[in-house]
Amino acid sequence: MWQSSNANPYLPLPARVERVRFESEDRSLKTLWISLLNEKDRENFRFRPGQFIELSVPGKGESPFGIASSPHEELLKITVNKTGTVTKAIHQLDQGDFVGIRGPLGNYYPIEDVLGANLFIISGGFAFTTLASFTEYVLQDWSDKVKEIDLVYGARTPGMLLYKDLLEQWRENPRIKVHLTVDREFPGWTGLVGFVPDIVARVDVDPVNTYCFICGPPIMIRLTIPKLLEKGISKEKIYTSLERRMKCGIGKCGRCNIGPKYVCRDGPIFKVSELEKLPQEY
Amino acid sequence: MRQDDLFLTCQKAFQERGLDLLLGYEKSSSGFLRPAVFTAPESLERISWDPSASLNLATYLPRFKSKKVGILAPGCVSRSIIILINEGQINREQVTIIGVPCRGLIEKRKLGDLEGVRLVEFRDESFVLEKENQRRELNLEDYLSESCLSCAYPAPVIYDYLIQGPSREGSKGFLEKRIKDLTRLSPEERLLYFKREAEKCIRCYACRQACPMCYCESCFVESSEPRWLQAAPEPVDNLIWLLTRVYHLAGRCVQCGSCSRACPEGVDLMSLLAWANQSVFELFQYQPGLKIGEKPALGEYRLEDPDFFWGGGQTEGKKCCS
Amino acid sequence: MEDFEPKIIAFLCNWCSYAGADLAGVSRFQYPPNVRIIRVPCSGRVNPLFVLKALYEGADGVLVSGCHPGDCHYQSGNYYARRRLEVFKNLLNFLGLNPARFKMAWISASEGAQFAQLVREYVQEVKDAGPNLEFVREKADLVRFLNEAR
Amino acid sequence: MLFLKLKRENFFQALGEFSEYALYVPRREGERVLLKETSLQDLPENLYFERTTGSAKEILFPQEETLFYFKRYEPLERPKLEDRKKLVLGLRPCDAHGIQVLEDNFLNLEPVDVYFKRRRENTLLVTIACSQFEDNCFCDSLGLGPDRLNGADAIIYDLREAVGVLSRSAILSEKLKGYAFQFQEVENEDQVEKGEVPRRDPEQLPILSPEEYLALISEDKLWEKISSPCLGCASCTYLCPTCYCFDLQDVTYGPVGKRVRTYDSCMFGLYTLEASGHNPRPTLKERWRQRFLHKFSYIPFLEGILGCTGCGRCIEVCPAGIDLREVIKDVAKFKR
Repeated sequence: MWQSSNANPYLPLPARVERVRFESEDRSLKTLWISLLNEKDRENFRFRPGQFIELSVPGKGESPFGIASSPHEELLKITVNKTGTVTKAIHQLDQGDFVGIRGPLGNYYPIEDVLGANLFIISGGFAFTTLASFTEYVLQDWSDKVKEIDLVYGARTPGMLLYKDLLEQWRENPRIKVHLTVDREFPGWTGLVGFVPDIVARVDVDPVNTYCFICGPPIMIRLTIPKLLEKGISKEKIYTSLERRMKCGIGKCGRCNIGPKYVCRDGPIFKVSELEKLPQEY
Repeated sequence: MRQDDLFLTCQKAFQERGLDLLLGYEKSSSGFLRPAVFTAPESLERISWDPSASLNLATYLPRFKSKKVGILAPGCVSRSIIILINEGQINREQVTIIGVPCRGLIEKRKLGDLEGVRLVEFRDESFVLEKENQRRELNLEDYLSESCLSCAYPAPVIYDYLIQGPSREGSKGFLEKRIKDLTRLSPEERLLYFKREAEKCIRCYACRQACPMCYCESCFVESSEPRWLQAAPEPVDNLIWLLTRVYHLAGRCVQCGSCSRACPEGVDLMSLLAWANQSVFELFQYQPGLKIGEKPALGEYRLEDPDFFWGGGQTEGKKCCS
Repeated sequence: MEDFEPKIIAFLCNWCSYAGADLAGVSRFQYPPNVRIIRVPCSGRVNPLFVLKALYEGADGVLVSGCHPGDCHYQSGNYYARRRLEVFKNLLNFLGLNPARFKMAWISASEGAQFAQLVREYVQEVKDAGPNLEFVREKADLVRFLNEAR
Repeated sequence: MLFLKLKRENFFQALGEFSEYALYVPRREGERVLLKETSLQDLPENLYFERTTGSAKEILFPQEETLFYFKRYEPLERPKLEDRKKLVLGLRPCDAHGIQVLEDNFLNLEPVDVYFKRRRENTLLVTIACSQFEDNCFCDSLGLGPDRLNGADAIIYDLREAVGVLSRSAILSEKLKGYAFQFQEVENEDQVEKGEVPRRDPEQLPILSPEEYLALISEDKLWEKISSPCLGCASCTYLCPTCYCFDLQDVTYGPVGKRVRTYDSCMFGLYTLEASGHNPRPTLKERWRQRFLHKFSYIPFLEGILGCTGCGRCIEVCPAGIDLREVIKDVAKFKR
């Protein structure tokens, strides 16, 4: 899963910011499109939706971000929430600035294991990055090999919804049923209102032949899983992508583990049945 | 001090005050004491107190903010409790102080090559160690911590219960002499001395965690915005780490020596701390942890404080040492 | 070492010393340009870590100046600063740091001439003390890499 | 593996063959014992060296290490690799066991850590079988021994007038052969003459299986009791031979900078604090659980060997006097 063109796993690949865009009106979320400078690196950089990269801002540090663009797109798209030293530096980056990329890291949503089934994609807040990539990827390459596709995506306010352009396209696409929600009533909002776990409970899916993919804040994951189990969906069929503080991203620095599993190397995507045996740390 | 005196008093305190827990010491497998949290009167028969205790128990108090806590307290620990009360970390009713007599605490590092020893017992002026079943009796005074050799308040300054027993009488001395020797050196030699001490530091922060006065939620050394120091143990970074922590303790440190005994690398912390306290005393006639209701030295001011600023009253920057 | 031009960082309190420095400029008092001024709301705002960080990053001298005791815009800021910085100054002296590395002063808004005098004196004092090599961060490898990269 | 026997003086002569290697041995400096570069003449005749205060991991995994330099606003520059050859003499079998745990993490599990690899290739680790037990050490109670080769390149046994060397490094075997009066290939290190190795019949510590330990993961009361005196400093982890957790930080000077790797500790609060403010291990009991299980469950899971070497350093330095041997017993007692 890990391929990097050079032998030193800590040395980032030189890259450049090509385009930037603010996702939310309060400008706390910013999307960047990044291109790898070296031709050779671009060839070797094959990723699958669900994987992440470590983005280096030279002089400030490094942070992990899920890849939001689908594998077919030419540029790597990531979305960054401004919270600390590195993310503030990233928010100041503009077109033409140099950064470093390490990756692709971690495992990915196993589309091969869910062929011929319904997909139930559930996400919340700004953790929608990898699932957006996965949804686009499924619609482009696998839409004839899977049955129904349901997407539930919620955020605190309409302004906080990511990738509004993609959401528009998917709403017109018959192959996918999009359920957008916001936590509370909001003027001018016509979609659903309510927390993601409650919306998930109301969406009826065939419990036997449906695989679920969840990615969101820990609290949302913890509340959504019981709702799915109540629907009769087995733990084997629920994949969740977990978040952890990470440094090396390659399972060496010992920090992002849940039990013996490292979220950066053995994850970030786990089956809920796998997580059962591990501490309820998330 | 008799063992059953300690046990009975603690049990009485537990029942009379309805304590949730009592902070004390218990014997470890090597015979040396270690801190222990006693949560039930029955477990109190393991409680003990002797000069092999090393940690200042007051460092645990901020953890039990909502609980009724008992604590064994020689002079230095009782003063630490007073400061914690004055600085609003704990309130007086919540803490039950069991005063214990103190003969000074051993500096385990001074045992040096007597490693792999078992501590057998304490006598009035000495203590007995055993290694591969041959016993040696050592004079207590030669193995005491530097801070205990210059401790002015061995008896508890404040207590709810008091246990009688032999105790050191207050003695100025060791650290004052150490400071005098250091001030005789030239500034360059002194800086070299402290730089060499700082080079030993591995930034494990045991000194900070062992100090009751270091209770900050997030310490300046962990700040990333701004980042004051590197995480790497470079000599100057370590020096700034030691210096700033000592500065934060100026007028708040009771010189219990808990930090110096906790340091795995034996860095000389006491000289800087003793100097900071002496500075505060000479400038503002202030000694920490003696009276409840007192403000910290650098937390208040007097109009007639000494003034060594350029363009101020007295000469610029009179120094307690050149 | 005459050709050594020291870098001095000055933390001036906004209400008095900064105004004093401004007055020195307006009244054309000549003083050496080695001082980089940082305006702080009050001398009480100066955290000793500012001084250590300035020296750590390569400053040769740090000056902190505030309102004379009694003139503080916030009543007690400079009184706290006086105690705090005096204990800190003694700690630096005990550590063995050259006293020229850190200086404390009171300059009121009307003391333009005194400010120029203070800066002249202090710059000379730091020049005599020489560059700060004893309390500066370890960066030899980065300097070498910078020269190579050029 | 080759087992050689040399006369004592021949052994010291043989060391002359390693002139291109810098010789490091444990030396006491005030209250601490550090690995210091030294010369052949200063080696003690009886080849006795004290246990180092810090663990021997420093020689391969230093507390501060520059990974690479970069120039801001321009693509990144070349990494900096350590090229100095070192011969480290006088470590102990428990240090070698620690090195083995580090090797598994940095070398044997993909991707390979090139910095550790370069240093390991340039270093010859020659341990000496313990002649006496140190303060608080308990490797024999873990089923390990004061005479095992573990991760070292060679181990030396004191055969009174002669010196026995069990070597699994081609370079060492080649160079020492010329000075040995007897040597033979051996398969198993127990067939080798080891001289009198100190024995004591310690009470074996109850070590459970990784699965049994993992099953205790949600027993908060157990971890609460064990971690209650803990202060949350990192002296145990920084001195532990098998702790390899690290942090990455950038250090800049104007337009240039470098990325530095330093030690980090799971006992610190920042270690797992997430940007959202959520901390999966908020208090000391979770951190103690992580430190204990990483050594007794996760490392055995991932690397098949025990994550604790029994060197006793954490017992010696703990300001709260927590004794790992008693924690091991408490955990086993709790299980029953």
